[in-house]
Amino acid sequence: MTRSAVAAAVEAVLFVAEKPVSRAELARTIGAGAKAVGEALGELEEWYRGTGLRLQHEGDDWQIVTAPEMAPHVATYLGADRLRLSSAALETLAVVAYRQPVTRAEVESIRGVNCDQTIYTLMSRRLIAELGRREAPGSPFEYGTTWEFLECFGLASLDALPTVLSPEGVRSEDERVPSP
Amino acid sequence: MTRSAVAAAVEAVLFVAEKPVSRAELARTIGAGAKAVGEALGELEEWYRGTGLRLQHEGDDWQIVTAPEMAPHVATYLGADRLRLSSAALETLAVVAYRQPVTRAEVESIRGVNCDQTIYTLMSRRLIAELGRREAPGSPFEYGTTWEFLECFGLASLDALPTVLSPEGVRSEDERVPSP
Amino acid sequence: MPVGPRPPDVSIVGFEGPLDLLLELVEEKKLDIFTMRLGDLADEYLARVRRMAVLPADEVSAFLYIASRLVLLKARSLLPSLTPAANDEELDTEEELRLRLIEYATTKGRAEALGDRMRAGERAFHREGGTVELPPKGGDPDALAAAWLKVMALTRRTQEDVEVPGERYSVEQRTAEIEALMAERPKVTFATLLGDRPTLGYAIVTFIALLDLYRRLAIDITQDELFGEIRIERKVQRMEGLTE
Repeated sequence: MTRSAVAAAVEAVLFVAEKPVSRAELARTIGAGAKAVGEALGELEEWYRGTGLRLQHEGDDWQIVTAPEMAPHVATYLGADRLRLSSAALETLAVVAYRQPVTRAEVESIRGVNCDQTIYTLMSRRLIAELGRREAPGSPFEYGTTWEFLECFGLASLDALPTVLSPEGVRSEDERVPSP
Repeated sequence: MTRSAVAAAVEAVLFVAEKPVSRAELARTIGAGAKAVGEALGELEEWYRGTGLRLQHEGDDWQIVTAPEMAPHVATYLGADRLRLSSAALETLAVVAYRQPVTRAEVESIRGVNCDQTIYTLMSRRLIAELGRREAPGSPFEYGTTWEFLECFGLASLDALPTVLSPEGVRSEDERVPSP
Repeated sequence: MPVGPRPPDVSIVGFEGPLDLLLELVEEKKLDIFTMRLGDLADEYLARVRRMAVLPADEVSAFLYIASRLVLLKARSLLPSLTPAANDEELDTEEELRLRLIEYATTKGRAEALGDRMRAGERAFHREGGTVELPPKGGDPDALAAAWLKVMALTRRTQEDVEVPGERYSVEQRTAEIEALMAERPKVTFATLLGDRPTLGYAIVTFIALLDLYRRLAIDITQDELFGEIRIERKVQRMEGLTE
């Protein structure tokens, strides 16, 4: 019932790391191959099922976090505040989360309203961030969600975003948006 | 093979705690009896066998640490020539460094988010310290950077902090941030 | 009195925007979003927009834009010969508006799903560390400076958004402007000083500036009746004395 030696080493390193660690850095640190590390991460993910911990990742950066179901206990201990967002801010966040990387003009085209205020609100809460400039006329900023977003919404990764059915019952992922 | 709900809650709280937590505080936090918590701790101890983590206690104060066998990997990771701070902790450190002496409320007003956790981290790393109490309502603590901070960042003195231009090109020293 | 800045993040009379209002109408009438004729909603949509007289002009225009498209669609269904100009085809078809509406409906569903998660409060927490007692080393001053710059940029933006957007007038500056104006025109009305579409902040600053000039005996203020025109008259000698 023991985890593999690689999984144990990965767990120890992720435990002391105070920020997400890439698979490449994990491999370098513990002197294992990237493939073995990948398997170890899968193993850890499996082992954390039903415990107080879970593995969170964005792209190839990994971190151990507390399981979302434990949030009330952890929040009590830390005295953490509840996140509150207006429905306008949630709409903008939804566009950014599901459509990233996305420009302000694209968000506004989808929502049909000016989004300056909600974008600033989300940025000051560190839920979204400027990713860089798009190579397009005017070089607009592209926005995407952050690590804090995953944490605040208890998502193990962007793949865990709730799947929402469009009005017809078509999976929304199949919809194409008209370009703004 | 899942751990009990109490064990999972205890694990999550101990995971985020930055200092040992007493059994009584654990019980209070998760709303369970001291006996159930005691059993959960035994359960956790059992589960960590063969993993990268250990349960450690001194008297009745409990803490999750990395397993001693993993020390070489942990040392490799931590020994790499870099200060590892989360971006949240780095932001809080920047506010304290450039605005000291500063109260917790001021840091939170500037960052726009709760900073309890990061202030605690920075204090336990001895990068910042309480300087004394401000003569103001509530007599809040004022924080500033430490000797260790200067050493860690290779700064001869606080005057050697990089000059930061605000977005408009005004020296940051001239900026005034509104009091909370 | 003109409308001041709208408080941030407040939805307008229950709607997040023009598409939200349209979606609301579709749902109220239990119409099939995929097959209904959007032009049929033109009258109702306009009626709702008419009731929104309190909105700032720039926001009304977004509603009016959708309303005008609905009216156009309705007109086309009544007069099939009224075909769109070839180059407008891509922008102005019913299908394009329908796709936007469906996309918006999907976005709203996603926002609700995220909102449910937020309200459930089931979030994760990371460790900030603390058990490791190694003395830290290798801090990068540039990274620290970059973090400070980021915090300042975010703080600035948040404050700007909460404060009055656009022009910001100081009483001093406004007083000087009024003095300059009155050096040329001995009599003006308060309405003239306010201009066409003053913001609340501008009106208040102008009013305080006038009180200040009055206190300094530079001007006379008269008003014949309650809510009547406020007339401002220069006091010649004083004014010259002040502008030296």
